[in-house]
Amino acid sequence: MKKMIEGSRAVAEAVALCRPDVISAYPITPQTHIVEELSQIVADGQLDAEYIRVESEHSAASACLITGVNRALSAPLSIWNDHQDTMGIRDTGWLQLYAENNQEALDMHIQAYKIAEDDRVLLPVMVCMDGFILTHTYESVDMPEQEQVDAFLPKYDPLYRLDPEDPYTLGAYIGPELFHEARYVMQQDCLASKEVVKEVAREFKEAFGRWGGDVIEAYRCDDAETIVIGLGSVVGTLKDWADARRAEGQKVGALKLRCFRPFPGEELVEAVSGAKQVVVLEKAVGMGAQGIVASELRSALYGRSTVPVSCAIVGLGGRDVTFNTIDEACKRAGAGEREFFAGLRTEALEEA
Amino acid sequence: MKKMIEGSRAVAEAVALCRPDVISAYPITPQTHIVEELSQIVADGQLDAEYIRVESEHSAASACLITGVNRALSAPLSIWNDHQDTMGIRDTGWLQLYAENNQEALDMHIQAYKIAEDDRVLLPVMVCMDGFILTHTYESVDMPEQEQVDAFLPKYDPLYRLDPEDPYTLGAYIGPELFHEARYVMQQDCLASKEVVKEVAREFKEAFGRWGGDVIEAYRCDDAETIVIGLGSVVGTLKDWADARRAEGQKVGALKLRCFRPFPGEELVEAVSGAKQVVVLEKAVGMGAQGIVASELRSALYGRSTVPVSCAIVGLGGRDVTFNTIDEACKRAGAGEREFFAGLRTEALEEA
Amino acid sequence: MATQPFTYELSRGFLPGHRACAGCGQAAAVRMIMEVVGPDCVVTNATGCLEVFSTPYPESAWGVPWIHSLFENAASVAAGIEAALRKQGRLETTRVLAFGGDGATVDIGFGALSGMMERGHDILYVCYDNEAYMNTGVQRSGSTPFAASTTTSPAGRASFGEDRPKKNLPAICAAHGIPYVATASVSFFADLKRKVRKALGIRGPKYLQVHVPCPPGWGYPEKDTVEIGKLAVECGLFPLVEWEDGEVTRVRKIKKVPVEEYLKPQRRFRHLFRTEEGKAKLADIQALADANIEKYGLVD
Amino acid sequence: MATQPFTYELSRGFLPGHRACAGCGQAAAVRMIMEVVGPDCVVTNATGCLEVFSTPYPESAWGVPWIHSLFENAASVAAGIEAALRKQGRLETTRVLAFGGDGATVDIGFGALSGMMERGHDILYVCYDNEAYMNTGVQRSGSTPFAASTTTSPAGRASFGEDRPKKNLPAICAAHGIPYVATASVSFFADLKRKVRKALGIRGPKYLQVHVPCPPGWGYPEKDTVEIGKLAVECGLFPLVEWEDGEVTRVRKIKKVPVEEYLKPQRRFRHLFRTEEGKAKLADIQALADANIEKYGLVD
Amino acid sequence: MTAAELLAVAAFDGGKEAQAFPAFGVERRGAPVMAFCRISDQPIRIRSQIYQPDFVVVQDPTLMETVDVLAGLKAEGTVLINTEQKPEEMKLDTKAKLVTFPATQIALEELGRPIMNTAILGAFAGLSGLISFEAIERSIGHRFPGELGERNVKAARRAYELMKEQSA
Amino acid sequence: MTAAELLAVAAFDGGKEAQAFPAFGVERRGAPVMAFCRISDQPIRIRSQIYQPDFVVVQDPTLMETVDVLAGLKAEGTVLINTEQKPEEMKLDTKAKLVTFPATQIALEELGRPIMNTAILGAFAGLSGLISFEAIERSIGHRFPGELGERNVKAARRAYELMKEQSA
Amino acid sequence: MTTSQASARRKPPLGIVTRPGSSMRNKTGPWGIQHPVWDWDKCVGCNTCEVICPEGCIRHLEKKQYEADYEYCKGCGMCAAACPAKAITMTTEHR
Amino acid sequence: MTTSQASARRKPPLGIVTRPGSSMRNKTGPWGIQHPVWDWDKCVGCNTCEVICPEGCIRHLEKKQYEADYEYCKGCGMCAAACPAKAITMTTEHR
Ligand SMILES: Cc1ncc(C[n+]2csc(CCOP(=O)(O)OP(=O)(O)O)c2C)c(N)n1
Ligand SMILES: Cc1ncc(C[n+]2csc(CCOP(=O)(O)OP(=O)(O)O)c2C)c(N)n1
Ligand code: SF4
Ligand code: SF4
Ligand code: SF4
Ligand code: SF4
Ligand code: SF4
Ligand code: SF4
Ligand SMILES: [Mg+2]
Ligand SMILES: [Mg+2]
Repeated sequence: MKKMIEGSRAVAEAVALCRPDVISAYPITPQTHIVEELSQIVADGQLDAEYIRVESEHSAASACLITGVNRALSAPLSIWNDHQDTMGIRDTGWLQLYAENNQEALDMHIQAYKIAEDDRVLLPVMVCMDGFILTHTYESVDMPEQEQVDAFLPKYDPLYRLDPEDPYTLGAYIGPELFHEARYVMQQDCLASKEVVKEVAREFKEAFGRWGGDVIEAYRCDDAETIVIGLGSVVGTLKDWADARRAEGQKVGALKLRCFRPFPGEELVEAVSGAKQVVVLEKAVGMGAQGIVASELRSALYGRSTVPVSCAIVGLGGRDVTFNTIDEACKRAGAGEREFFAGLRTEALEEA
Repeated sequence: MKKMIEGSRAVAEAVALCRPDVISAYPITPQTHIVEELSQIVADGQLDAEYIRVESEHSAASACLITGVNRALSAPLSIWNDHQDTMGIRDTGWLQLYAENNQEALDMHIQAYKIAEDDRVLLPVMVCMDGFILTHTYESVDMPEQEQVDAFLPKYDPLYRLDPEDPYTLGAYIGPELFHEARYVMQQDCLASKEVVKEVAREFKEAFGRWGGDVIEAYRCDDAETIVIGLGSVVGTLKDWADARRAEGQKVGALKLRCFRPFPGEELVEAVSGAKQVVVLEKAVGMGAQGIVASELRSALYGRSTVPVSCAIVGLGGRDVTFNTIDEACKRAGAGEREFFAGLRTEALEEA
Repeated sequence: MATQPFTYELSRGFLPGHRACAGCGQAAAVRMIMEVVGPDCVVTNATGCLEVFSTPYPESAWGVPWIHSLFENAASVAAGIEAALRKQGRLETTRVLAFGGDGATVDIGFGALSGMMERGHDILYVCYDNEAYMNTGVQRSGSTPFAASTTTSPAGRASFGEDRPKKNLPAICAAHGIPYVATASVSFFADLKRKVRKALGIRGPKYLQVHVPCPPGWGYPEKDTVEIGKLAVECGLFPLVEWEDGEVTRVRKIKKVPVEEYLKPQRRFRHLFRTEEGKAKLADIQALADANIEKYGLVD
Repeated sequence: MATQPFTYELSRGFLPGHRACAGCGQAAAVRMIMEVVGPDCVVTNATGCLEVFSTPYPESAWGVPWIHSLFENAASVAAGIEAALRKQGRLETTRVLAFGGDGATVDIGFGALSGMMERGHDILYVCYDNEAYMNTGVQRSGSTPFAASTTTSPAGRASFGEDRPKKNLPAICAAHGIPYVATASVSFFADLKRKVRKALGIRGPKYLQVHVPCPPGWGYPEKDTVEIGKLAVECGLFPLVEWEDGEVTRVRKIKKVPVEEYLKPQRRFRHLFRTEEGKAKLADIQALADANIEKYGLVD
Repeated sequence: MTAAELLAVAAFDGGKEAQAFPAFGVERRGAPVMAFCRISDQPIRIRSQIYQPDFVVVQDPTLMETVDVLAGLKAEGTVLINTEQKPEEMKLDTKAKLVTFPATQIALEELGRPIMNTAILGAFAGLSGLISFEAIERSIGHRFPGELGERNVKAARRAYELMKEQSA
Repeated sequence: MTAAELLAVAAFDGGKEAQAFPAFGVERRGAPVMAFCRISDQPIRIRSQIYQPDFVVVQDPTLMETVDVLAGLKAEGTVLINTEQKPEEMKLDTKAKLVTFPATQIALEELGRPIMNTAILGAFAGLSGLISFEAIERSIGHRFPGELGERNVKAARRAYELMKEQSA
Repeated sequence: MTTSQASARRKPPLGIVTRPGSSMRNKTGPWGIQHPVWDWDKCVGCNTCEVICPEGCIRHLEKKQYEADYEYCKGCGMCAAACPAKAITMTTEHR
Repeated sequence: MTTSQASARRKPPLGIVTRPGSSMRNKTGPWGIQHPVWDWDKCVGCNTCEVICPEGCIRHLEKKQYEADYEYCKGCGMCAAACPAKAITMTTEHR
């Protein structure tokens, strides 16, 4: 059913549709609305779940699925959106999906349960959803029916559980004789989960009729000379921008990196190799280093393509990303700048 | 004075020579010996410092210099060495130096104080020292005299302090109107600190006569066809390996990445561009992604060089890195493998 | 009426222009405390309303050295500063204070606070207790009172609000055996100031929990902050107690007004007055107040 | 003597082949506890000796479902499991236990434990107290006794060892008002087992702190574990006490042996017997024991 | 924000796509707050703030001393100000259409409290013709159940009719 | 580990470079422990474990049932075993030189406790000729001050002389 | 070191270090709808209003004479509500 | 689900999941130098030895008859030290 609701509420309802048994919650702006909505859903008796209000997020972070509502990291303290938080944990073995809009955030949660619970994966999944920009925005979403979700997500039957009838030991510690191998296996699983992400996206399309790409989504990229890559909510703006600039005769395309972990290197190489310029819009900084996504992309392209790749850091700590920002990024990339911040308030820098 | 002592003790004595006022300590294997030695030094009245035995490392981690004794991260639990821990915080704005041996670990601590306290830097520095491999090894080090250290490190006069006479507010929070700019400035500072790292290395050489490279150190790389890059203690083995293979007529070189943050992209491009093959030995995994150091290197080389770069993941969770491991890495790199684990116990994988 | 322009010295510690809501009990309490403390101090502050309303870059309401690091570690940061001042021989005169909200203190930062108390640092830790996470939008904390509706313990068809009693952190701190623990209220300001003065005269860890009503979070008109705070004390739900070395040494006697008088004006308790179940909870709340009255001897 | 081969059922909970040091008090205590608990339980375990000696991959000494996640969060993991079992309607029969060392419990994990108690989960938390971080090599914890020499509070020319008294975590837990708190000792095993049984019969959070001597960490011959544990209790330094709903309800009376008898056989206190300053500290330690005796009425 | 949200709901109810979001600025009480609303016949993808609005609503005219509320307003746009003054009295330098109405007064009279969201909503509907009053009514009813809703609808209707008159 | 450490200190004292480190394996008590020592005239850079030792010292011969202590030992190498048995009785299949000596017995007699580090050190010095006994003496004295040191030196000397005889 | 010395070295890193009392540039007076006015004749000099004002913007002129700084007064009305002598009235005259 | 069902799906990820009681493959008997032997005539059947053994490797055969499993006994001597009847002696005979 289509309705006009706040992004946080949409996600909370989607999570409720997935019938979790236990919800552990700790507020942190801007994710707060989601746990608040969930607690209201439970308080109203609409979901029968144990809702634990833990004493710190250190205690909350033991779930197999988390909504990573993206926000900037200190210092300085900021509660507004960028991707520094989730980018900072990109090595950990969590799968990371970035939502373009509230509909996708909602759909991704349902998909994420299916991915994480797949025997082939057994890795946690994080749905990254831009704080404020998505969570606090009212827009229309198509909310699935409970029966549809139930059919898509049969009751979870974990491979290993803490069951007195079958008492496994979980989380042993391991010496140098096997650790290297254990990480190798985990890396293989993580890389292989890309296929599961794609598969679940296809199944979701069949069941619900919606499609936002599997690991990437190319928009007007086919004959594009400049391809601009983004993650999360900026992609909506990017698509409109591409339409606008195409209308002016510029051959540009937008590329959504929907799944950042595992990193879809092959797919990206294929998608951008034909272009003349690639611009990656990044909402995080690798301090003292190159752009995080851009360097992974260049690395994937290395020896396979020579299309120039520039990294434009944009939208940190809630800085709005506008058509101007994107134009600036493309212009500077075209002039050969590899790594730069776009959308800087230069006058503020001079003052300081 | 040269003496034969354990790595941890060497570092503890070096820290004591830097006359810290406050030491906050929390044990975690394999870093423990250092804080133990320091507490003994204080208990014996050899250093007049406040030694705080905090209740958790969350409370300990507020220093401007930390010794990152590298150890593997869960899961599975392992206390042995690799670089997953420090690599995982590479975006945060800490400078990272990796020590090849105990002498260098000791020297780096002294340098690190000078770097961190430089007005141009004002960023925290982390000396990364391989757990067990260095910390638990007895070898000879040349311990500087107190007067030498005092001369090298004049009493710290911080730019901003918490002083009732001059009451600044530190750690304000910041809105979208300036956050982007604040991060930009921090990134500029972080990138610029590379020069300070070099400068301090030179000054150290003048004062103490020792040199381990500034941001990188190339060993027998001049005419090398294959250059193998490593960080930390593996570099010692690499150098011996290079000598051995050179003796057999192979044109190989070893390259130490002494400073990983800021990332010395230009220096690396220059150092490896002439080779026919680059192999990066990495002790960390970017789960679901490419090698962490290798992808940054490829990104730096992108569009500037075409030398093939392979990433060999080695030595996770304390797995020994031997000449065999390095030979395997070079062989597979030569055969065109880009990303792989070397030194795997394949028989163990089959069993599992 | 041509008067002199107003002047504000930094030495007040806490200056106007901060962005607290009008009628904020917390802002009033901090002002009172800083007046007693004076300029020779260093303040650490956990994340929460106080930090946010007093230090939005590039503004700071603080006239004394002030540092914020995280939501959870005000006590640890204070401990580091205390150690540095001790090493510098300045601890005799310079006081170290830590401020944290109830969420920062009772929940996420309690490990750090407990460690600080255990190690015996010479710090006055002040918890301003507005009984929920206000800065993030009124979520429950361990200090939220029984049956209060918050955004994470909302009243609803299957819920009467918070289902756990308020965590008694002062008693828990007292059980650490530290030299001084006290509760205070912004509405009893002479008492509050006396306690701050007393705490500053004692070496070692001191813990002060100040009850600070919050108009938007509790749902009452902003002018009534003082009145609401008084009722909390006078009904027995927030007893004013002092502990020294783990033992209760002084309590403030109360009038024993019925808890309804305190609860009724507040939106967070509104649901209790609307259903039969709610009324039963009112009796439970009265029982909690009675238990305090009994335990601490609040009524002669 | 041709006897039947030994057999070990998983339902014992804790099986041989673990890698604890010979004479480990902790291993003995866990065995005793698991025997009372029986097979229908889920165990969470903080990092520490117990976790390391019982689960080096691919070996596990546990016969019941067991999970480890971090050093600091055994209580939180247990809380999640308890909530899941509650949702599944299995909490009536299946017991949830959390094990943590003194470091895990008294220091780094206390925030999580405090939160778990505050929320009222139906969990038995067992702290095995060997009075230091043993797994990492005998560093001090908040539970390390006054004047003990550890690797981070070493005796030395400018130090007589640990300079803070042992943190009284049982009393702090009791101040949370939870239904049951007790101290026990591996050396008083009938008493220990009774307390476990009692705790299992109570719904809500229970906290049990078991004193477990550690031969290498304390420095005494491994055969003497039981004897050393007895002396700790009998001298008054580790009183055996039970609290219900925050009030002391039972204590074990002691013989009141002089503290020297307990301290002398242990290397960690050796320095006290060597200098005049040390001897003064012995008097301080006796005063700590006397304070316990007084406070809990350990002697008739 | 509530006005923007109600507007989006009403627009959606009237068959349009809509998007409403607050300005992600410092949001402590007392500080000026901005909120945005886009209404379109097409799905809305763009996420940036609105720099060239068709319509600006000023809830607190005292802000106009410190904030340039007209920045970017299209020449053919409209600015609606809550004030008892006449447009002429406002002395604004703009080509855009200037409309004033006493939202605070309406709110105080109908709701007894100075909460102007629904009056503003009604005014916007009357002025712009973009949404029907029925949609407004439903969106208010959804958000404020019972008697409170009715009073809010009344406030909205007064404003709606006032604007209809003015623009007629 | 203590033996390897003392050995490194003694070698360094005797003007050589040395490196000593434990095997980074599971290190709970009771489990077998390995330690390594490299001695050289040059600075030592390599960090891997030693797979082809010149010299193997077996402190607890019961381990030989489960661990292949001779793996990698060079053909011209030496293995020194703490046992009261004769080399011939050990039935080991190796080309290397096999030496046995009763370290436990010496330790029990000299120190009253089965701590064999210093005896082993003495034996190694006597057998290998790589380090002088004076260096050993100083390294022991440094590590164990006072009477305990003296007794350890005595244990080392007994082992040293025993080996000198044997290799003479 | 004094502020000026520090700035001779390097400016505070953007966003991290703030000068004391700089909040005073933020005039919160306009937040209020109503502001307090005093009837000094009624005042009994208990000092309550000055102590409890969350803004700290009430000052004591002389015996039983108090006044607010309308540049900062947010108009919360706490002073008026708490005055035992009902000497304070909230009005819109300082809006 | 039982162990066998689980393994029909996927093997435990290496290094994470361990089977219960698998420590028993680790025979800790050789750790000890001395091991206990019982003099059943002296035993008073107090059961102390069985309860306190950290390995849990002492069993009760019948009235006042106890014995240790030397495959696991680490020879700590706690049983012998704690026996009130001095019925247990530590010897090297089971080394
Ligand atoms: C580590 C961390 N977790 C969560 C948050 C989000 N957060 C900021 S303030 C706050 C609540 C503060 O509550 P309290 O301490 O009671 O202070 P108050 O706002 O009520 O004054 C929370 C949850 C954060 N800043 N940091
Ligand atoms: C987060 C974290 N910090 C530190 C450590 C290192 N560490 C492992 S066990 C341990 C000490 C455990 O002490 P305690 O809880 O007393 O248990 P014990 O070993 O004494 O049985 C420490 C510090 C860790 N594993 N994880
Ligand atoms: S929300 Fe409450 S505590 Fe926070 S500033 Fe406003 S009144 Fe004060
Ligand atoms: S160190 Fe102590 S607690 Fe740890 S296993 Fe050994 S005896 Fe047990
Ligand atoms: S109305 Fe409030 S802010 Fe204004 S003077 Fe009175 S107490 Fe202070
Ligand atoms: S509160 Fe009233 S009586 Fe007291 S000083 Fe202020 S104006 Fe005077
Ligand atoms: S010696 Fe120790 S391990 Fe062996 S049976 Fe006795 S108590 Fe158990
Ligand atoms: S401890 Fe001694 S007396 Fe008691 S059961 Fe064992 S052998 Fe018998
Ligand atoms: Mg609060
Ligand atoms: Mg311990």
